[in-house]
Amino acid sequence: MSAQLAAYSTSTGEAFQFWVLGTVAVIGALSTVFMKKSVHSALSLAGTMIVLAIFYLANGAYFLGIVQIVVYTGAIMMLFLFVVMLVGVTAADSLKETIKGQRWLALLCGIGFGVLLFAGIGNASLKEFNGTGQANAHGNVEGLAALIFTKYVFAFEITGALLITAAVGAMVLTHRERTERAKTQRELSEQRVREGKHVPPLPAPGVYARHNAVDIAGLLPDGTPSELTVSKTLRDRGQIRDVSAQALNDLKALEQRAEERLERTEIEPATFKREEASK
Amino acid sequence: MNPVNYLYLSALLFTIGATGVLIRRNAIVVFMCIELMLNACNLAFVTFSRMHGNLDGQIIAFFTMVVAAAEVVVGLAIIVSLFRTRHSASVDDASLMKL
Amino acid sequence: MENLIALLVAAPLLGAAVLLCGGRRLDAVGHWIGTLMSTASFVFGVILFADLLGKNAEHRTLIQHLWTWIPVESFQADVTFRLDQLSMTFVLLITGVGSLIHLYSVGYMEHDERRRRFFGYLNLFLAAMLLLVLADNYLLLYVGWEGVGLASYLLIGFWQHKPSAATAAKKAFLVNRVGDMGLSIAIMLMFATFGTFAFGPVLGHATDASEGKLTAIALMLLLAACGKSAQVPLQSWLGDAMEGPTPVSALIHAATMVTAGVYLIVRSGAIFNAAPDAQLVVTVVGAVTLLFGAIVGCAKDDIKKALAGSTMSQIGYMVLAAGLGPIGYVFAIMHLVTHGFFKAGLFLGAGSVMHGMNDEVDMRKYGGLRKYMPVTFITFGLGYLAIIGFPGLSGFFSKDKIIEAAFAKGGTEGWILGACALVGAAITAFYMTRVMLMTFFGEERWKNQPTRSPEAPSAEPAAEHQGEHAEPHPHESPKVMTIPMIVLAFGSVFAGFFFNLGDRFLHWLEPVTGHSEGDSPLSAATVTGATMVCLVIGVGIAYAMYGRRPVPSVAPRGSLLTRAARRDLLQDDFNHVVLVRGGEHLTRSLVYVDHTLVDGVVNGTAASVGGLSGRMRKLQNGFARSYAVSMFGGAAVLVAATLLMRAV
Amino acid sequence: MSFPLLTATAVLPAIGAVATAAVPAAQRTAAKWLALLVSLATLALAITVLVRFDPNGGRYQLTESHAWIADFGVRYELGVDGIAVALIALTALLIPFIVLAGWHDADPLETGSRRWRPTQGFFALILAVEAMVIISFEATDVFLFYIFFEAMLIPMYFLIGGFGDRAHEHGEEAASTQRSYAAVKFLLYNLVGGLIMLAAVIGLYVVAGNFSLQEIAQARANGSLHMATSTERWLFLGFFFAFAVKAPLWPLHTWLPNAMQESTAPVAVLITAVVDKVGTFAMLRFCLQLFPEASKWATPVILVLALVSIVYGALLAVGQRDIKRLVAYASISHFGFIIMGIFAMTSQGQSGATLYMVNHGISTAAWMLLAGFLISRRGSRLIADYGGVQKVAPVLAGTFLIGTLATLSLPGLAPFVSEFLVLVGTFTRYPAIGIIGTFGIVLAALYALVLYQRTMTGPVKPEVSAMPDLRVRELLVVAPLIVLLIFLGVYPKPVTDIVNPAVKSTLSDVHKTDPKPEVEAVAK
Repeated sequence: MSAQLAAYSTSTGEAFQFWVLGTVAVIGALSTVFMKKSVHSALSLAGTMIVLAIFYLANGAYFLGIVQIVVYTGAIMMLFLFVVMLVGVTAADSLKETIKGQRWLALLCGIGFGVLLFAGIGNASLKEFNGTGQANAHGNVEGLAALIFTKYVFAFEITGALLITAAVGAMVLTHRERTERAKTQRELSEQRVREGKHVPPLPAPGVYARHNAVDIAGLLPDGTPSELTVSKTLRDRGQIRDVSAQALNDLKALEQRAEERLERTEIEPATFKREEASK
Repeated sequence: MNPVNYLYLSALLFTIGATGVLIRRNAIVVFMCIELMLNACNLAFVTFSRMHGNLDGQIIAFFTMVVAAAEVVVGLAIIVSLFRTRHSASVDDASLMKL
Repeated sequence: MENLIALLVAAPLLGAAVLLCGGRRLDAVGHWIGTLMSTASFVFGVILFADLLGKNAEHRTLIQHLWTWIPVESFQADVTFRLDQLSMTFVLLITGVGSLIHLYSVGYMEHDERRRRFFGYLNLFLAAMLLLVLADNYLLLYVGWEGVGLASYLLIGFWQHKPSAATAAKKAFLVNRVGDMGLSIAIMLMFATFGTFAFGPVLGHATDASEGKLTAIALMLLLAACGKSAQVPLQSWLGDAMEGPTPVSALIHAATMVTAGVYLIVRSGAIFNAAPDAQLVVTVVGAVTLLFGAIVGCAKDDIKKALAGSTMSQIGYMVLAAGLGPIGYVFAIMHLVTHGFFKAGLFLGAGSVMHGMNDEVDMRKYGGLRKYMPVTFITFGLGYLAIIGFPGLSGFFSKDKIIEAAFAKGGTEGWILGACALVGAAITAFYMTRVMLMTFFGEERWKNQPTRSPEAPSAEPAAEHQGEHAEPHPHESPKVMTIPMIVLAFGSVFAGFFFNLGDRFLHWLEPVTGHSEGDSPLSAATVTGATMVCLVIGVGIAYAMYGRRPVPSVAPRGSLLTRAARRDLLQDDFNHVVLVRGGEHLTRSLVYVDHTLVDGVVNGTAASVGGLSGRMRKLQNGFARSYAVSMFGGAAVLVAATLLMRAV
Repeated sequence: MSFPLLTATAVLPAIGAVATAAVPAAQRTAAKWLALLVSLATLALAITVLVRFDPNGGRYQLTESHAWIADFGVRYELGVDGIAVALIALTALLIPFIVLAGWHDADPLETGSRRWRPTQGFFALILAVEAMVIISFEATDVFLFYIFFEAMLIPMYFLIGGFGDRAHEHGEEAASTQRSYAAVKFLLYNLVGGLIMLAAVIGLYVVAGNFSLQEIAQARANGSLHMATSTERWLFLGFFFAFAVKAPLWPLHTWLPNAMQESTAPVAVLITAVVDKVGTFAMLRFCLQLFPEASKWATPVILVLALVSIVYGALLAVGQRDIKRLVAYASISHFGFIIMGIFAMTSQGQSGATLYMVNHGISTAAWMLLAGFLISRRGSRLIADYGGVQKVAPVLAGTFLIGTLATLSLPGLAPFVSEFLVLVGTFTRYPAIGIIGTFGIVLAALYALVLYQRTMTGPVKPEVSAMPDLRVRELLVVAPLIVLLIFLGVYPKPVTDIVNPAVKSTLSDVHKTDPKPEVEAVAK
């Protein structure tokens, strides 16, 4: 290829890398948008970011590439994941649109905007192409540092201020001021006795059931599941697995066998009653 | 390969991110999409800096990252407090702007 | 001497003011104050009359300028009085008859707790009427013109608690207003034509104006006259006006106010002379009315309404005469004066009959009253003889002259008008005889039957102290009522003869109205003979119908004409259907239009704006994402715009 | 620089308004008396203006002129000609009667009603309106005039919306909703008019470079300021529209019936007798002087509209069931006459129109206030609820009859003079319109007498049988008005003498002269 062309193009390896990773990046982005569960979105976004980091490196922005991986993918995405966990990992929000016409409008705008951008880039005069060769002559980091502490020092200072403000702001937003003294355990128990409910600690989950997983409600003597036995968070998320029906059947089978063994006959009412209760 | 393709890629990612912002209700995902858009911009900056052969683009990208970090911190804090108050992270629930 | 003229008006005006503002403390003496004021005015009138007689004919015009009324550039209206022979005649008639009727009312209204106010209104009327005849310009005349309208409104509706009375009053005022419209337009025309509307210049230069303008003015004046003098087509109010107390009917709706139209035409003679077409219309109106009124008078059983019909017809005579121009002016006025006497007398007589009969007005419930109320009988009889034109009585002279003049008009219309006048005379004789017979002769139909007629309301003063359903016991009225009747009877007997003695009335008025003997195709004797024949025929028929056989106390169905005549020849029905109903529909629909259309347009605009903004409001659904969409779309548009900018 | 009489006349009621509003809520009566005294003092000032004014002197007298907003050439310019003097006198004369008539209208309602009626506010607002009306009569600076022409709306809005009849057939709720509807309607109509006028005012400034009426009028007269025909017409329309809304001209009239129906009688009088006069006055002063050619151009249309107002208003008055609405439509008919007189462009027409403003003010005040007294007694505005009042309350009925007669312009009462002048003035130039206009007097008789007959005569209705006659306060209100009606009907010369020169100069601005009579010789 001629030098002229070389000036405009990059190595084949990079091209290959671009096409492969670019596809990955796009897929990642798409799945970020279209995944039901936010955890998956977060993970695919992380993937995209890593790809981007590689592209930075390929474009000679070594420092940024590392920062991208460390700060973004490392810190920020983890922050995301924390929040996701806080809000609920498995909570899958439906992609069903509630606002009329919103989705179509969004797609229309998106596509239109994209087309416009492509058009813009297309007929932009991006003739000169001189790589970051001599810019990175004394090392990329040094170059950046030189710029940051000379040309962009004010912006740099301000971003520092911004970061501090952000940190403080985050604390202010999330911190909840305790208005009254925390109740001691004793007081709590006394209160329980006074109110006369749940004097004993809450029952453990899955006591009468076959399992003892946390998300399975324990069964009451009559076989109905007890909400109390499952932790509040799970209840809020509606992540209670109900096995009462199965448990009842097992129970019935058990009794059946027991009766057969003891040749009892007239216990229909009991069974009957139990079935009543199970309804 | 012409590095302009990087620009095309960033444009594509940006568009996807923007669309995501518009069609997702979960505030966290919306935030992710915003991050996506920012990253797309960064890619563009970096590419430009490569084209122009100086580091200003990278500086801008750097600042963008910083700002994005700050924004994420605050934003997530907001989401958390929202979730605390109304047990939901859906942006549509916060439709208090209605007349 | 001129300064007395103002007093003529001032006296009754003062009386009215005192009586109306005085309050109850004047109730005891109110009626006397009123009578005193009108008499005072009469006295002033006599003094001035003597003064005029002292002067020679051409100086018999007194002008009194009081103050400038409305000065706007060339529009100069002054309050100026003009007393000449014509207005003098009216002053004497008005104040004279007026005073008599005041006196009569003292007795007639004795039992009405609002008598003071009644006299206040009467005085107000006198003042307005005098203002009308004394005014020196048409605008001031217009004031008097509407003033008498107001007075008649108040007096017709005097018994306001009767809806019928209130309605009649309103009707009278409205119909008069239509006439007044004519007068005001006439004044405007005068101002546009002559630049003034004072008698002197206008009448003096009448001939300078184009005939078209003059005809227009004359016709407008005629319209006014029709309204005030109850001439066809504006006659419908007079019948209903009989709702008022009888003295009112006598003074206003017989003797004075209704003749104002004739005064107007005679006063504006110069204009009419210059507009022959208008004159023809005047004569036609007169002829039609005199027949119309006479026919109506034949059918009415209500004595007052019958007399009202006759009034119409008599005024028809006057208008006819006035329309004849210089030939007839004097006789119109003469008949006006004599008519003032005998018609007032007749009404007062009718009043006294009603007074004695529990305010029964239905003649079919009268009969044989002559021996119960002799004075009333005699005076009424004399009036009767006068009106039918019995030789030697005043009506004879005046009406005969008019008929002669009608023939003297010459040409075909002369014949037609004369014929109409003759027929009218015959019908007059008929209906007056009918009234006479039904009231005073025949068997006593009021015996053993309660008299309670719809026309006689409980609030008529007499009815308040008499049992409502008691059988009436007719009695002669008190002196205070009979004296005026006697005086008027004298007038109706001798006035005509006196006036005619050496044509003194003619010579008295000639300087003002001018006079010319038309060339009559018939000799005076022939006309008189013809009149006599008509008279005899009329009386004869009436006698045959009502004198010979008994009068049924309930009206028979009668012929079509009779029934039509009972309903004023359907004229009222016409008014009712066309004007009243139509008007109601018009106003109702207009109210609707105003609410729906005019207002609707505005409200519609408001509503549409509201609806639009409501629809826009839906865009603000509060969802951050939809705002974001619009923002993003905006961004896209911006990008597109920049690209396009760079493209071009 | 002599004593600024005109400013004082306008400022005094303004101060009075503030003072009245400042009276503590406890002393209601004190506030009333204060308002009454202030209005009387203003009347005294207005009379001094009347005396100091020399009819045969210069065009504008007692002038005051101070720089105000130098950048736009807006000046604080006051000055009065005969027309303005007459109207100022009328305003200052009517306000005391309005205050006196409304003496109890703003008293707090009997317990149980939730509406709070600030007495002080009521009287303060009335005085405020007076101040603004007077200054807009005095202003010779277009901008100054515009400001107060608009500001007037604010107190009027509160007067209409805040204070209604004590009793209402549909109860308190319906009353307040209808009231607010009427108030908003009033405000919107006049605001729209005012905004269009504002555009015209700005346009005028662009064309003329300043706001001074006298300078512009002079410049127009001596031709130094030339306007393109279309410009002049547009500006004229802008001004005229606002004035036509204010002095309701068909078809811009529909706000008036609602406003008058819902507000108390004194406020209704304030609307129709005082505030609306500003509209007709402004036509005479601004439209004609600033845009003579355009005025002449628009005359035919305006005359026709005025004619429609006359007949239409009268017919609708006949059709009304509500006393106050009837009066309102009657007023619309009367305003038709005024506008007709103004645009007939004859000295009779315009003098008559000015006189008409005064007389209509007085007569409507008398009629409407009496109607208000009647309504306050029976607690209903429906004509059908009355009957036979004449027997129960003769004085009330008698005075009401005089008011009625004045409304149908009976000769001998003031309105006749003006109405006839207007008709004659119109007739001499446009005979057909004059003749149709006279139909108005028949219709006027119809609606006026129908109202009188239905309410006052006939058998006594049981509801009115206990109706008390006029009280002393009410008699004090009505009697002077009636005396004035009779006096001005018999001797209007004092007013015409003041008005005529002003009208003459206005006509000379428009380059119009009275048409000559057909027969010259007669005019002595």
